[in-house]
Order: sequence, then C-alpha cells, then structure tokens
Amino acid sequence: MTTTATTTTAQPTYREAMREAMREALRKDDRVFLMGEDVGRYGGSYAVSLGLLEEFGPERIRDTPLSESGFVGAGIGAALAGMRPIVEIMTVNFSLLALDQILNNAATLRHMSGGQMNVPLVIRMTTGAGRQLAAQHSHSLEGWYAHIPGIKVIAPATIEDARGMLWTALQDPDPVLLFEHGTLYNTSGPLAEDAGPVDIARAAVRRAGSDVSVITYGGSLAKALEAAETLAGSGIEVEVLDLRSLRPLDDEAITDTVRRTHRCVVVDEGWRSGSLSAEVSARITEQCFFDLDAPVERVCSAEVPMPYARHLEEAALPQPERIVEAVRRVVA
Amino acid sequence: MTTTATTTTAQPTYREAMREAMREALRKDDRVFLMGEDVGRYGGSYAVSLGLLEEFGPERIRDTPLSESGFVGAGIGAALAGMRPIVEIMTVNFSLLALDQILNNAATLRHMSGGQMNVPLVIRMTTGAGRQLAAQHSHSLEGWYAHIPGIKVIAPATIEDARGMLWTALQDPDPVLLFEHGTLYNTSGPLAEDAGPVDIARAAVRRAGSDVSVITYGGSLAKALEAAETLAGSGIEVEVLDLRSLRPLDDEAITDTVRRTHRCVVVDEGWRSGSLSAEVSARITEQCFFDLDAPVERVCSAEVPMPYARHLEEAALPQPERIVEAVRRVVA
Amino acid sequence: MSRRTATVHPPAPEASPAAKHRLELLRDMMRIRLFEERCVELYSASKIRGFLHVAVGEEAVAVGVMRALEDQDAIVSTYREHGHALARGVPMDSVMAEMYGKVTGCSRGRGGSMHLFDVDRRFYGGNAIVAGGLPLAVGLALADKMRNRPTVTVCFFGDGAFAEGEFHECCNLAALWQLPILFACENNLYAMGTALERAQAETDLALRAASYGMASWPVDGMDVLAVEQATRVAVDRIRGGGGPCFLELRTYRFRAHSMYDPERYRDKAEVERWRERDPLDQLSTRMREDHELTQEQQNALGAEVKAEVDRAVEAAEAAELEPLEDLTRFVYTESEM
Amino acid sequence: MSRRTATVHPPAPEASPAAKHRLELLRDMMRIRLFEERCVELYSASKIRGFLHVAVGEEAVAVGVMRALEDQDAIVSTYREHGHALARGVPMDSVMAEMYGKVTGCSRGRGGSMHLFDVDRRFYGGNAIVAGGLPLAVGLALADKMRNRPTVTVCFFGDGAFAEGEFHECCNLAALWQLPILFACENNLYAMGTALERAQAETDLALRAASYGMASWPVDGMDVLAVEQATRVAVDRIRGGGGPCFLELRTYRFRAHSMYDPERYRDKAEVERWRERDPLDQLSTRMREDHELTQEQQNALGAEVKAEVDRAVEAAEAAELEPLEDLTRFVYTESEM
Ligand SMILES: Cc1ncc(C[n+]2csc(CCOP(=O)(O)OP(=O)(O)O)c2C)c(N)n1
Ligand SMILES: Cc1ncc(C[n+]2csc(CCOP(=O)(O)OP(=O)(O)O)c2C)c(N)n1
Ligand SMILES: [Mg+2]
Ligand SMILES: [Mg+2]
Repeated sequence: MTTTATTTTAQPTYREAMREAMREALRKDDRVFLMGEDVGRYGGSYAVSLGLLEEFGPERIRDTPLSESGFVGAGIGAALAGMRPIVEIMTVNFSLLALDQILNNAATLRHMSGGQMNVPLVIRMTTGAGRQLAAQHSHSLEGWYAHIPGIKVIAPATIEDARGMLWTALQDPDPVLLFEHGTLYNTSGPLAEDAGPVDIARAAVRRAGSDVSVITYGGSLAKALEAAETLAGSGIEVEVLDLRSLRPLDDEAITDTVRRTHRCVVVDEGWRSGSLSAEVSARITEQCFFDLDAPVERVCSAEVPMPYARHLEEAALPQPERIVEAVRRVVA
Repeated sequence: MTTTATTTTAQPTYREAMREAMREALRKDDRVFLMGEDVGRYGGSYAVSLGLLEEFGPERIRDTPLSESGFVGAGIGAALAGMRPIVEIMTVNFSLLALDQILNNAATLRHMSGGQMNVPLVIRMTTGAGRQLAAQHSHSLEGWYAHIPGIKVIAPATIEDARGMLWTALQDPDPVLLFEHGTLYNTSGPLAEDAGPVDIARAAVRRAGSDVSVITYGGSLAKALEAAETLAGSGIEVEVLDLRSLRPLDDEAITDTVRRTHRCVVVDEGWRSGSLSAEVSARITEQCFFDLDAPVERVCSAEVPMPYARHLEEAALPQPERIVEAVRRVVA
Repeated sequence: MSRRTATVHPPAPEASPAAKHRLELLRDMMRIRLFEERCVELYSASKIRGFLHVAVGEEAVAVGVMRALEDQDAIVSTYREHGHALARGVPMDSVMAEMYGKVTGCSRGRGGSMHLFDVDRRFYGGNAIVAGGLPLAVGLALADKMRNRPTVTVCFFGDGAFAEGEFHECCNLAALWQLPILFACENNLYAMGTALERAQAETDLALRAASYGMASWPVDGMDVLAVEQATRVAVDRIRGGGGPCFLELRTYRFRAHSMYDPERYRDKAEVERWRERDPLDQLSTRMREDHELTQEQQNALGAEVKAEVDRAVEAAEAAELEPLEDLTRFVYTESEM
Repeated sequence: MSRRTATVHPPAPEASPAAKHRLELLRDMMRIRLFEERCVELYSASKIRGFLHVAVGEEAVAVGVMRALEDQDAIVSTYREHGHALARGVPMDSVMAEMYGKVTGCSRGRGGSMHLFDVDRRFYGGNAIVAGGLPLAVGLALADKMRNRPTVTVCFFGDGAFAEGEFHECCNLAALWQLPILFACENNLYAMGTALERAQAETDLALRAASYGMASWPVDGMDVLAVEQATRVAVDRIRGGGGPCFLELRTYRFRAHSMYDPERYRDKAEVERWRERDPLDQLSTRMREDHELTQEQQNALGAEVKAEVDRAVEAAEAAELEPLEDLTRFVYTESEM
C-alpha cells in the first residue's frame, strides 16, 4: 500500500482526501492534534497521515505505544481539557481493546455529569474486509457501534466525504467515530479544487431510481451502484441511498426513498444477525409498512469470521451479484 | 443483597437455582471450575457462588484479580486444554474490557484453525438495569453480543432455566455467554425436586394467546406477562414468547407465534437502535411479512445512558404500561 | 472560584497558623466522616439507592491530597469519592442532593453516589470502572502540557486497579511523555473481598510503579499531615516539569466495601487494629496534646459540621426531581440536536 | 507425534553429538530463512496475499526455543510465526499451502500467514492481536497445572506487547498463580515503525518483567546456542515448579515489518550492522572454524532445504481450494449444529 506525497489534485485518492482533511484541520485549529499508533514516523499503517509529521511535528502528530485503551481514553481526557483530538485506531478490531473507554466514558460522561461537559473527540479507524486479512483484521463493526447512545457514527464512502466529513465532525461537540473502509483508500475520483466541509447528518441519494431502493453505506456503496447499473440493463431502475451517518440515522431520507419505490434492499457488510441492516428494516416497518409492496430484504456478510482464502472471503461478503438477485426478488 | 446458604427447596430464588446448577456441575464433572472476581471468599458480588468455596476449595472456586481481559482469555485457554471453565464477569459493562478475548479469540479460534479446536467455555454475567446503578453498571448488552458468530448467547428468565441452562451450556463444545438479569436474583418460584438440565436452543411460549404476540426475554419477561394479564382484562389475549436463546434465534418459534396472531410487539431492554428487537422485527418481515396485519412494534429502553434517579430510570426502561400501549396500537 | 465553601471554624485567638491549618484539616475530615455516616443511615432508610461506597477511615487521604492542590489542578476519582468531592470544595448540599437523585445534585441526579461531577472545580468525576478514570487523567495532563498550563492532574484509584491493564498502559504513557500527573493510589489492602496478596504477585505497589521510571513512594495514609506533606513534594516536583509521580497512600476502609458486603473476607480484629489509627482521632488527640484544641472546641466543631449535614439533608429532601420530559437530555449537546 | 518432519542431513562420519546438534540447528534455521525468502517472492507474484510478516534475522529465537521444548509443551505465537511453526515441526507443505489459502493448509486456508495452527503439535496458533495470545497461554498453563501435567506453555510476543494492558494482566496472573509458563519476548527494537525508546518509558524489558517477581533475564537472540541454553534453564526451572520465567530475546528483523512497510523509521546503516550478526552466518562460520562443516556440506544442505521449499510450493500450487459450500463450516462445532 504505497502512496505519493499529497498535492491537492483533481483526482485524489480517498487516502489523499482524508489526509488533506486532516492537514486542513491541523492548520485551521491549533487545538487539533492526531494521536495513534505509527501515525508519525511510519506515516500511518495505511499511509493516511504520511507527511503530516514533517509539517506539524511530533507533538501534534503523536505516535503512541500499543495501548488502545490508554490512548483512546487520553483522547477523551484531552477533549475534556479543551483540545480537539483526532485519535486513529489502526483497525476496527483493535478498537475492542478501547471499548470500555468509548462506551463507559466517551458516550456517557456528558450524561452522567448532568450536562456539565462534552467530549469533542473524533476517532478514526479502518474497517471492513476484502483484503484477505482474515478473522482478526476484517470486521465491519461500524453498525454495531451505532447502537451506542452518546456517540455519532459516520462512514464516508466517497472522495468528497473523505475530504469533507472530518472537519464537520471536529466541529461537533460530541464524540464522533469515523469509519474508513480499507478497500476505499486507493480509490480515486474527481474533487473540486474548493472542496471542503460537508454535512454529516444526512443520507444522500447516489443514484435516482423509481423501482426499488437499495440502502447502504461505506464499502458497499460501490457494489450497490454496480448492481444498479446491471439492473438498469434489464430495465429495473434502482435508487441507491448512501446512509453516510449510521448514528443518528436519517429517517426522513429512508422513508422518502421507500415511499417512492415501495420496495427496498438493505446492503450491509456487517454479519447479518444484529447488523445495522436489521435496524433499517425495522424502522421501515415502523415508519412506512403500508407503503411496502414487498418485504424488505437484506444482503449482508455471511455469519462467519472472515476466512483468509480469497474465494471464501468473496463468498462471505455482499457482492453485486447477490445484490442483483435480492433486487430481482423484491421486484418480482 | 443478602442470601441464605442454599438448600434444594421447592421455592428457590433465581440466585439459589443458579448456585445449585453450579454445584451440580462442579460435582458431576471435575473439569468444571469457576473463576472470576470475588467468586470465592466474598461469595460472589451477587452472592450467587456463596458457599461453593467451602465445598470445592480455592482451586476450583478461583478468585481472580481485577483483570477481565486476562482471566476471560485464561478461561478460553483452559477450555482449549480440556477444562470446562465457568468464568463469571461481575457486570456486563466490565465485559467490555474482555471483548477482545471474546470476539477475537473465543468466537474465532475454531474457524481460524480450520476446525482443529473448539472452546467449551461458559461466561456468566449480570446484566440490565432497574437497581439505580446508573450509567456504568446498567447496560443490557446481551442482544449486542448476539451479533457475534462463533458464540452462543442465552438468557435464563425463569427459575427452571436458571437451574437448568448452565449444565446444557457446559455440554456445548462452543463458547456460551449466559446473562443473568440483576433484578431476577431475588425472585423465587416453584422448582421440581428433580429439576435438571433444560434445552438451550428453543424459545418457549410462556403464555398462550391468539390476538397478539409479545416476544421478549430475560428481565423483560415478567413485565410482558404482567402486561398480558392487564390486557386479558380488556379481552385481548396475548401470547408471550420467551426467546431464551438470543443466538441462535429460534426462527421457527418466532414465525409460529406470528402466524397464529398476525400481530407482534418485541420487548427488549437494550437501547432501541440496533437492539436485538430490530433483528427479530427484520426476520419477521423476511419470514412472514404477508401474515402480518399490522407493523411489528418495539418496546425498548430509551437511548440514554441509564440515569441514577429512580423516576428517570423507570421512565427509560420498558414497563408493563408501555407494553400495554404498544399492544393496543397493534391490535387497533 | 473557591475550593472551600463554608467559612473555617474560628480558632482560639492565640492559635498559630499551623494550628489553624490543622484545625481546618480536622474540620474537613469531620465533614467527610459525618456526611458518610449519615449516608449509611439514609441508605438503610432507602433515601439513597444504587451502590454506596463510603471511605470511612480513609479521610486523611482525601483531605491531605486536596489541601496540596491549586484551583487550576484537575482531579479524576473513583466510585468511592464523596470525600474527594467534599475536600475539593464541592458544596455538601449538591453532593447530598445527588445522593437523593435530585435535580439540584452536582450531576442533576443522573450520576448518583458513584458519579459526582463538578467541572467548575475541575473535579472530573467519580468513575465506576476500576482503573477507567486513569486514561482520562492522562489526557487531561497531556492537554495541559500541550497548552503549557502549570497544572497537575491527580488521579485517585485503589490497589485493585493495579491488576487492570488500563493502569499499566497509563503509567507507561505518563512516564514516557513526562506528563504532569499524580497517581494517587489508595491502598486499603482489599479490592472488595480480595486481599492484596491474593491479587498481586508483587504487593509492594510503590516499587512496581517505580518500574516505569517515575518517582514513587509509600505514605502513611492515616496521617493527614503526612499525606499533605508528601503530596506537596510530589506536586511541586510535577509542576516543576519533573514528570509524573506515584504515591502509595496506605490506608484502610473501616466499613464494608458497599452496602451489600457481609465482610466474610476479613476478621473483626484486623478492623479493630486499624480503627486504633483512626485519622480523625490521631489528629484531634495530637492537637489536644499540643493545646491547640479543647474538648469544648472539638464538640463545637462536631456540632457545626453536624448542622451542615442536617441542612444538606433538609435541602435534598426539599429539592425537586428532574422533570420526566427531560429524560433524554444530556446524551448529546443540545445546540447540536 | 514427531516434532521433526524430514530426516536430518547426514553429518560427516566423525561428527560428534554436539556437531550433529549444531548441524540440526543450522538446518532448522535455513529451513525458516529459505521458506520466508520464498514467501516474499510469492507475495510479489501475488500467490500469497493479506498481511505477510517475515522474521528474517530472528530465526535463532524460533529454533533455539523450540529445541528446548518437549512434545507435550504448548506454544502460543504471533502473526510473525512461520519460523515458530516450522521449528515446532509443522510440515512445511502444510504451512506453504496455508499461505496459498488451500484446503491442505495447516488451517485449511482459513487462517493464512497470521493464523497457522497445529493442535496435534500443541501449536495454538498465530494470533494477530498484539498481546492477544498471552491470556490464552495463561489459561493453557493454568489447565496443565490444575491437571498436574508436567508441561510448559511458551508464549511468544514482541517488544510492542509491553505497552498493552493485556500483557501486564497476564504477567501478574502467571506470577500470582505460579503457572508453568515461559514468556518469550522477541525484542527486535521496533513495533512496526515505533522504536522501543519511543514506546516504553523503561526500555529494560527484563527488568520490568522482574517487577512481577518472576525470574527474568536477557539473552542474545542472534546466537541460537545461547537461546537454546537459556530456554533449557528456564524450562527446567518452570517444569520443576519454579513458576513462570521471562526471557528477553534480543534480536532484529532484517526486513520490513510487513510487505507494505517502506521503512522510513530506521536507517540502512543500522540494519547493516545487525546483518553482520546474522544468526545463520554466525553459526555456520563457527562450525566451519571448528571443522564441523565444510563449504560443500553447507552447499549441499542449502540445496536440500531449497528442494524442500520447492516441493512445498509445488504441492501448494497443486492443492485444492476448500469448496464454497463449506464457507460457514467451523463457526460452531458441527455435531452441535
Ligand atoms: C473493571 C471493573 N471490574 C470490576 C468492578 C467491580 N468492583 C467495584 S469496586 C471493586 C474493588 C476495587 O478495589 P480497589 O481498586 O482496591 O478500590 P477500593 O474499593 O478498595 O477503594 C470491584 C471489583 C468494577 N467496578 N470495574
Ligand atoms: C492490539 C493491536 N494493535 C495494533 C496492531 C497492529 N500491529 C500489528 S504488528 C504491530 C507491531 C507489533 O510490534 P511487536 O510487538 O514488537 O512485534 P514485531 O512485529 O516487532 O515482531 C502492530 C502495531 C495489532 N495487530 N494489534
Ligand atoms: Mg482497595
Ligand atoms: Mg518488535
């Protein structure tokens, strides 16, 4: 996973867009600093922070020892003391070691104190499978985190969002978890020279369509769009909704698209049982049951720790073909 | 939370039934041992293991230091080496400190090794609110754990199940998480002298009814039954299904009851968004959408870290009144 | 911002500054003792619910440490923190109201006994996860250091926290980054029912902390003057840029771990031995020997403190509950919702 | 159950037992070196995917430690474990097949490079969570102790694991319960791109482990004979009921952390200095000086090992993939499903 030093470009990679977002935040606000394992000398395990150490120095681009609970909690404490920390956890699996701090402290301190304080912290982490990293490096737990009151959860799926969500998250007075799907870093796309902050509260229709809604986010967006292309070929017009914010969910956008199409497939890389897709399905039932012409379907990951072998990993994950089949079932 | 030494009784408390189950297991199988914080000298933070140290000694009733990740992982290792450990975590919140071991090891070792080993481990923990223990001691995360492939999750809600589920869980070759709702320990009820192991795979209809199904588990069962009584007064016959096993879910029992009543309310003490109730609702949509006469409703906890003040805690939790209202809506 | 709320009991005219000071220390310890003894009664009367952990016997630690701090310093505490809060100057009324779950409580009744907060006094709360407050303290100290603020963050925790990984991660981070943090370990020899020697392979806690390369030493936690003195030395060193310090404050809890604890794990004789070293008695006896305190003065002081506790209870009884419609407030910052 | 798979290269007739032994050690190290060098090529050829962490330069640790173990002993390893697996006797074919993700792999292709398992040899696997294998080792040792089995559990981990709380919890549990466990710390001075002194407040790792009250000492990890000797001393002590031991095995990784690492954090000169202490060269040179090995024998040995690697690659290339319909197998034990 090599990379070149960033230049603002018309076709940046997702990695470069994230890096540019961090650089902008570090320049604009001296309370912002980045802390995590190998974010400095190494340049970031996925090279997202490459070059930032040279520009901002070791105090603000702070390498930490392997102490996930310690440095995530330190980020919470620094936020309480007026800083605006960006804490990077290399991979979502390692965040389990910091879950006590995230759930018992970051998410609860404001409430437990009766509103005396707030925790303006952003935690970034890599999520998802697709790189044959096997069962301890491939979880997709962002939807699981979305269960926790007191935090917000966002998942940039596009270059614009990679560039624009971080700053908005840093303005948020409460803790925001930002999930970067590992397969997106090398993707690239056009980005306006003046691209900047974007809202992080609303879902976005990435493709308009009238026959069926496919609701997804993060690493699955591209797969949904690919499936939509295929289906367009056989005359099925799919509307693709990118949730963007997993907590809170944009109920209005969800019900709008379902009311338009009356049919829905939710695509989520999480393990099927108890995944975010279940919450989306349940809400559709609660909010627009009588608009549905067919039961909501879900395309999720197989309920198996991610296998290493490529053919097994591919079979375990949502794929365009499986999305196409699900859509054909709901429009049948 | 005081208690008397156990005697097999016709009216044991939930606590005594759990203790009797542990005693039986320790007597029957010398590979079984209990390990956790204060399970020995102290008698267990909720007095569940009271008296076991005297009968089985400090090797098999093993007090541990405050090292949740260390001793839960040690339980996994001991299981790999042929033992049948029962690991007690005082309260579900503290299990977050051991989540790395539970998710990255207990749930994945069998798969990562291509089936070479299995982890016959039982982890018991207290869950739930209702005792004014506030935001760091009142979580209800059993439904959240049910998202994880590789483990099983059970929630005894009755005296029979408190007495009978443990042994069956210990016979299971894979890791089983057993959740004891804190408000149940002092409840008591009749228990047959010869009561013993029960199955842990199937849900159970706790009350038959034809008008609407209320699906719940654990600490909410009593509330659901109370609501059912109230509703019976106004001629609404509620069928109450106790899930018992949260992973895997008993799809057959769920669809059976919904096909009978065509209306359903799911009651779950977890925070509403992303709770197990969402999964149950989504499955009902997938498996018997066309049998439904009304959208599935959910009665869950408010999305707030649990407040200390009694009136606020009561308002945050599912209560019989709220269940009654929800049922009236779906039968309307 | 004032750390003390009520005025100090007027000492006899001839009292020296040192005598005045000791009288204040005695008074602060009495406030904690009488407040907590009352809480135990109120618990039995079901006025207070949830978990209640009192620190009766450990008052010298709270008072001695707080006395050595400045207003700008930060504190992170545990679930056994009534004394820390009172000694820091959190008004007794607001602490008692919190025990009652009233909206006038220092956490609006949402936290209860284990979650007392007062951000104006940089009291960052009771934390009910053993060792869970330590990472917060590391972060507070990191921020203050990055901002070149001359502040010290004190983190209280018990001997039991030594077994938790979070504690070790924090010792390393604080020592590696030379953060202005004081690790205040309240070693009362038990973690619930587990005696130190059954929880720690090496029971010399000060020695183990030293293995992280920080200044670390044990202190008689039953002697408030010794605690204050040791804390001053540590805080001066930390403020001077010397990096973190660790104090093993050797103390003992006279009462049960919580209201649910039948104390099967220790014998009465041991408790009695420690009661002979009651920090309040030790100080008052010494003051009387030094003719700094008469029995009359002591009685008057007790009456005064009792009256303060009475007022706090009355106020808590009379206070309002937070309206139900506010249930979901304070989960997110409102301007944003 | 045999820990060695292929037969040992026949030494010259006059070879002494000691000479034979050194030849076996050399051979074991060469098997690891050539296997891993081939893996790097295969990764570039996209035959192997995922993360690949090789231990080139650290072979003396794997070989020296394994040589001192018995069949009944247990091993828990890390994601940098090809050498541990091969030295333990996991057949090279099954390890290479695992790298290919084939069903003939030691984990049926489900684990890959970071998750090699061979329960018949009590090789409890590669673990890709830093320090995540330590609690498992504590549990294995606890069970063996409870069952009075004369076994030792060895847990490998790197210098980076010292910062993780899990490591400290495990040191305390092992020392407190006097468990038969050997902590084998591979100190290669870096955790990914983070140098030891930028991660640890106290860089003397053996000293820190000693603070848990266990026997602990540093060893030259580039000298296979020194590693074997130290491990024998430690294992004898542990088997004798002496409780856990800690070995700081001082070594160095010659190659990048993984295939994605551009090595910006250390300079070539440092790597070169360590390469001069290549454990294979050191041993072979010494053996030639002692007239235990001729250049011809060494070449023949190299050719033999290369042939073994070639066969492993051919077998892996030819092997089957697990059928897709088996995707969800091995999540739960089948008899139960
Ligand atoms: C992580 C965690 N594990 C367990 C508990 C339950 N618990 C509450 S207090 C306590 C004992 C702590 O002992 P110590 O740290 O010595 O503090 P003390 O109570 O003696 O003041 C335990 C085990 C908890 N609150 N948090
Ligand atoms: C808990 C956790 N945090 C971070 C990582 C990412 N990571 C993988 S290897 C590594 C460095 C570990 O260094 P060390 O323990 O010294 O072992 P070495 O790689 O040097 O053999 C890191 C940070 C991980 N796998 N697990
Ligand atoms: Mg203690
Ligand atoms: Mg290393």
